[in-house]
Amino acid sequence: MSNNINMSVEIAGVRLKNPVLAASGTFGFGREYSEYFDLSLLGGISVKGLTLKPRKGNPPPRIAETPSGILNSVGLQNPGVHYFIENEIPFLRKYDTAIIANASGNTVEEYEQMVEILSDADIDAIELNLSCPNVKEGCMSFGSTAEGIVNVVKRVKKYAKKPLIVKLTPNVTDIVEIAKAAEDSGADALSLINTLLGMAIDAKTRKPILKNITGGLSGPAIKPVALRMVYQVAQNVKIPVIGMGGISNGTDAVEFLLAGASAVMVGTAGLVNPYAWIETVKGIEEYMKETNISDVKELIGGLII
Amino acid sequence: MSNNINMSVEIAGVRLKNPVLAASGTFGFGREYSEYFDLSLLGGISVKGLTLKPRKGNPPPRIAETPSGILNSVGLQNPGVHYFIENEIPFLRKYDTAIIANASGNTVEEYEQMVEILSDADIDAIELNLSCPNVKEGCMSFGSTAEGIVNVVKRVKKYAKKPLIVKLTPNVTDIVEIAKAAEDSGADALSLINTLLGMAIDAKTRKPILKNITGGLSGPAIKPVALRMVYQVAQNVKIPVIGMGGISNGTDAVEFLLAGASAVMVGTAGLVNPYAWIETVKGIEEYMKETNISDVKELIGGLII
Amino acid sequence: MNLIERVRKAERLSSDIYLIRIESERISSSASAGQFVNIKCPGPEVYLRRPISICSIDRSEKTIDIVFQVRGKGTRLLSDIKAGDTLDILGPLGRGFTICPEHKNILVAGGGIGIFPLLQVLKDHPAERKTALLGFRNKSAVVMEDEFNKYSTDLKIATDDGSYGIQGFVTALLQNAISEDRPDMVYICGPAIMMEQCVKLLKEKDIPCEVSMEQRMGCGMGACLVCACKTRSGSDWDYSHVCKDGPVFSGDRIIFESE
Amino acid sequence: MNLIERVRKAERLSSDIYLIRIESERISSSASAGQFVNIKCPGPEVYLRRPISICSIDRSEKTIDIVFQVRGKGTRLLSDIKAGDTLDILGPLGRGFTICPEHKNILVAGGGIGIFPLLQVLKDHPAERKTALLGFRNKSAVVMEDEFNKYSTDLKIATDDGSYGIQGFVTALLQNAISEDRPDMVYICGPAIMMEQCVKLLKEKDIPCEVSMEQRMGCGMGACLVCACKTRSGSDWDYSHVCKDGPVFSGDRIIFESE
Ligand SMILES: Cc1cc2nc3c(=O)[nH]c(=O)nc-3n(C[C@H](O)[C@H](O)[C@H](O)COP(=O)(O)OP(=O)(O)OC[C@H]3O[C@@H](n4cnc5c(N)ncnc54)[C@H](O)[C@@H]3O)c2cc1C
Ligand SMILES: Cc1cc2nc3c(=O)[nH]c(=O)nc-3n(C[C@H](O)[C@H](O)[C@H](O)COP(=O)(O)OP(=O)(O)OC[C@H]3O[C@@H](n4cnc5c(N)ncnc54)[C@H](O)[C@@H]3O)c2cc1C
Ligand SMILES: Cc1cc2nc3c(=O)[nH]c(=O)nc-3n(C[C@H](O)[C@H](O)[C@H](O)COP(=O)(O)O)c2cc1C
Ligand SMILES: Cc1cc2nc3c(=O)[nH]c(=O)nc-3n(C[C@H](O)[C@H](O)[C@H](O)COP(=O)(O)O)c2cc1C
Ligand code: FES
Ligand code: FES
Repeated sequence: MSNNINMSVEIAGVRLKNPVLAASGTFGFGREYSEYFDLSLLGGISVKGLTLKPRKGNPPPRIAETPSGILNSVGLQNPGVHYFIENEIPFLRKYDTAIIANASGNTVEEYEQMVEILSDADIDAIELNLSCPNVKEGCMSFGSTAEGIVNVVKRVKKYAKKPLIVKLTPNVTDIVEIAKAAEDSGADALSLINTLLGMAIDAKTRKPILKNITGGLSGPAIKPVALRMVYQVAQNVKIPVIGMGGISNGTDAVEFLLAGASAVMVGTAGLVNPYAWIETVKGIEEYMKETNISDVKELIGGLII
Repeated sequence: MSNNINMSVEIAGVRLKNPVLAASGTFGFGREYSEYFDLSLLGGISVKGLTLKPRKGNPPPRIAETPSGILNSVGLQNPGVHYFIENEIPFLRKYDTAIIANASGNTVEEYEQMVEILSDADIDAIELNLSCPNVKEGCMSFGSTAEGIVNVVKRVKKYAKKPLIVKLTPNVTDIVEIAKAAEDSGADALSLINTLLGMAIDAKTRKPILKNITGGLSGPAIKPVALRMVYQVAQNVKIPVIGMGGISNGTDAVEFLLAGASAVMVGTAGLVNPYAWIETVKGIEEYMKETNISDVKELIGGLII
Repeated sequence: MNLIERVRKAERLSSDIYLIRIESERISSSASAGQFVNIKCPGPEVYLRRPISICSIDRSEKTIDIVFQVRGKGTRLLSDIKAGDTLDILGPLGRGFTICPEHKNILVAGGGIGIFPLLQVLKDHPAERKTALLGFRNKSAVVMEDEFNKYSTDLKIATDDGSYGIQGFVTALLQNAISEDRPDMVYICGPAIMMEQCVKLLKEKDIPCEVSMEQRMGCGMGACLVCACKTRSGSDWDYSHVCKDGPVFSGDRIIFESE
Repeated sequence: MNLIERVRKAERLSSDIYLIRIESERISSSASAGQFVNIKCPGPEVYLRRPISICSIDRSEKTIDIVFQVRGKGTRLLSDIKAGDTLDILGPLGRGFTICPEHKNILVAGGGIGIFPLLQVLKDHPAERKTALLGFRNKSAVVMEDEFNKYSTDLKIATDDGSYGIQGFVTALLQNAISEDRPDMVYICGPAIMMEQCVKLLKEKDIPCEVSMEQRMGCGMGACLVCACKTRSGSDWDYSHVCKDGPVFSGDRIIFESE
């Protein structure tokens, strides 16, 4: 876009052309949105959460609208990591954007296998999802205690030949403790936040709206919680933080960068506005022009207290 | 209002004429809103959070607007429990509504003294605030672990001659564990949720909007999290639960009752609409008429799974 | 990147049914019968878009019509739209009805708001015989009778209470229709229970059919995977996605709730 | 329980300043100079009400005027309001300016959007001499000159860049004015730094003054305690609340930021 503006950032050795990534689970494997804009405009794409074997996911309804947000209970429906490697990476690699493989497991062994398999795939980084609230086993149960984090991250680290981003759940008492545990166990970067566990009820039918009863809250509603956690974590770890939660435009993204995020992800906003991802990139650029900043890295942690 | 509709509920031995209460900190001591409607229309009032000595609270700005919600960092500004007893109870007692004294302390000893003092005052129940995110010492630090809860509740229980409602913070990994700890330690009822810890940043000035940096998130944005926690807790404790978080009208209130709350509190919504409290009462009545329910108690826990 | 289109006409068809005619070269030029649009309802407290079927396409006038019932917040806001207003609208989306020129005798069966996506099938299909079977709650709920009359060769209406047309459900109309005359293809849209019964009836007679499914949606384009719908997949089953694999599915692919 | 009022007139006064005239018996009959209203801005993504001072009251026509600058989302939405629209509006709220009939010589000093609440003081005050000192950024920011001219006996305008009136700040105008002629009372509203300096100047001369404070608000009526403002309380200090104890305070009560 503009020549005198440097939008690139680096996360755990991966150079991103700009700090805006698509959040896992909201962007599929990119195919759908490639009809709306050039995927090369994005800093990166975190693909739909992958598991070792294909997963059917949870029964519908899987989405509920809430004030300035949504609840989802997809439950990691995905075609499995092997399908991804064979069928989706070749498509994504046609674009000049970082590919981040979002990986989940039911057991520590599964996490190990996922990381081993993905380490040999043509991707840029692995995002370990230790935070999905919509599946019974694994995932959030590993991510909601420091011991759980240490246990998984230390063990998968041995298999990791790609940068390891650990994605944190916000459903914890002390996010800083969890973040430090991940850092100490070998995470190369952190991403936060995943969704807040929530619920919606239809007073007319007297039933929960989601068949799964509870689901993960995302969208603008959670932005204040996300910003707070990103701020707290960025103050307390040395590894880079990828911030997300309710980002809908450039101003929101700038707030996360100021709070200490080195990059951001946009998720739910894109479900409503398919251009949210690229508008966020443009919005950051506009902010930089207005405020005479030539390098986006100057914004990172630039909060004035 | 209508004769054939029974709106009354009982919380820990306190009969409420209807299940709608004003949430602590949003209703002052009732004086302001008494100019807008008859306070006797309310089931009860949880007054502004009290401490042993007067507190000045935090520096301004103390409020930020967020998507479908607000952040506040009032920090328990209040004239002290003695002033309350002398000057505010006589005013409130002119109305036929339950008075709930919301009490905080910096130390366990202060909580004990508060409960001792309030036990001799002309109030209906004590709401122990173990969940305020806006003060450095005490409060949330007691409320965010089961041990903290046990420690405070067990000790104050000895001094309690009034029903003891324990108010829980949502900023925890496992709300059920916390709720059970409160129940086991002698709580007569639970109220939840207090605010979620959040933050807002002004991209223009690059500063946090709140002088206190972080604040408590409330309003419709948090309703899904509140509903989920109330549902989880109500399934797992025997004592009554008072639900709150983002309730703005009768439909919202009905959702909380269905999820298992025996009564609800309305807070933030009233800052925007001063009639939110009484409109919520009317809204529940209308729902009951439309669905042919004559006793509001039939709604409690009436969720169909 | 422009999703904003102008409203040419907004009309109330019955107590709670509204028609909006939208000027859109983008949508009208590529849409086919059975596809839908995803609309941002202008107003507070509505976050997600709302999926609404395309009821009618006028390719020369470059407009599409949507017809909807007021159900909640979003559709209430939409009902306030006036001619000249603009709408933020994604589409056309999804997989529409299959129109096979070899079919000479087709039938559409719609219940309630399910009738709307069927109109364009009648308009676009080259079949000689086009039967339309429509079911409504009661007389005052009957809408678009003239349009369906115009584009069908045979129109039958049923109401639950018999206040208009025949008393009973569309399924009864369908049972009669297929016992008299075997259609080459049946297009169905309506409440899940009605679609399920129709599909069952047709299966017994081995008549192919397509159904248009509904599910709560996010993106509307296949990325978020929330709009799951149980479908047969060999001897197993899978979740397909209404917004991309559908909303129209072959009747025999759907696994209905009660199965 | 009705807070809904009709807009009689909506007018743009300068590039970013708008006037709205609201028909309200409720508000106009009880409002006094310096009080404010709390307005629900009609549109998405604005949750809280917005506090705006009452600029002018017409008690016979039963209207009030508010004048505001577009600052963010809420005021942008308000700027779209048209005559005939309705607004959900709480008020009158707060403690207004003290009008002492014994005072014969008063002065109002306003900076930027701070000038608006001062107009009604001039209109209501029975003093013989009424000086108005107004500060603006530049010439194009100057608004309501005629109105202030009409209700004052002496009007002076300063602009930061000298493009209109005298070059400089309102504080300079005030310094001159009080050195020539000692007012009985001064009413001040503007940016915090301007108010602080004015109060300091006046304190030196022992001239009483009132200031109108701003703070982010919730309820607007004294219940939520968010709108804190540091005030003297004996030898100690306390947080008063702008919405109820103010927005107008005696100048010597306020503890300004830099103290
Ligand atoms: C592919 C498709 C085509 C449709 N075509 C039409 C049509 O032509 N005419 C018509 O009247 N209606 C149609 N519907 C149903 C229509 O989408 C819902 O009535 C509408 O979304 C309700 O929104 P609301 O805000 O009024 O209700 P609310 O209950 O307030 O909506 C809350 C949320 O639930 C979703 N939702 C509620 N009901 C439904 C439903 N039945 N199906 C899907 N999502 C729902 C909304 O989209 C929203 O996200 C269609 C639905 C789908 C999936
Ligand atoms: C007692 C009082 C009287 C006022 N009178 C006037 C007036 O007559 N004319 C006028 O133009 N402005 C006046 N203001 C300022 C006006 O309230 C703000 O400009 C307005 O709230 C900004 O809202 P926004 O949505 O456009 O901005 P945003 O920045 O989007 O608002 C976000 C939030 O911050 C609050 N906020 C932002 N700026 C201010 C501010 N300066 N003071 C208080 N809250 C703020 C908003 O109310 C809202 O809650 C007054 C403020 C107060 C407290
Ligand atoms: C429909 C949906 C599906 C999601 N699936 C995943 C997933 O598979 N893996 C994951 O790590 N996060 C998943 N998330 C969480 C998002 O990546 C993101 O952390 C969260 O939604 C907050 O960001 P947002 O508010 O911008 O959406 C999903 C979110 C949504 C809305
Ligand atoms: C301005 C403000 C002040 C509050 N002060 C208190 C308090 O003193 N004690 C307390 O227990 N909760 C306090 N709360 C929390 C509310 O009582 C309530 O738990 C929370 O706001 C969620 O409900 P709501 O979304 O309906 O506001 C306060 C909330 C707000 C918005
Ligand atoms: S709505 Fe997103 S996949 Fe169907
Ligand atoms: S805004 Fe609530 S006390 Fe002032």
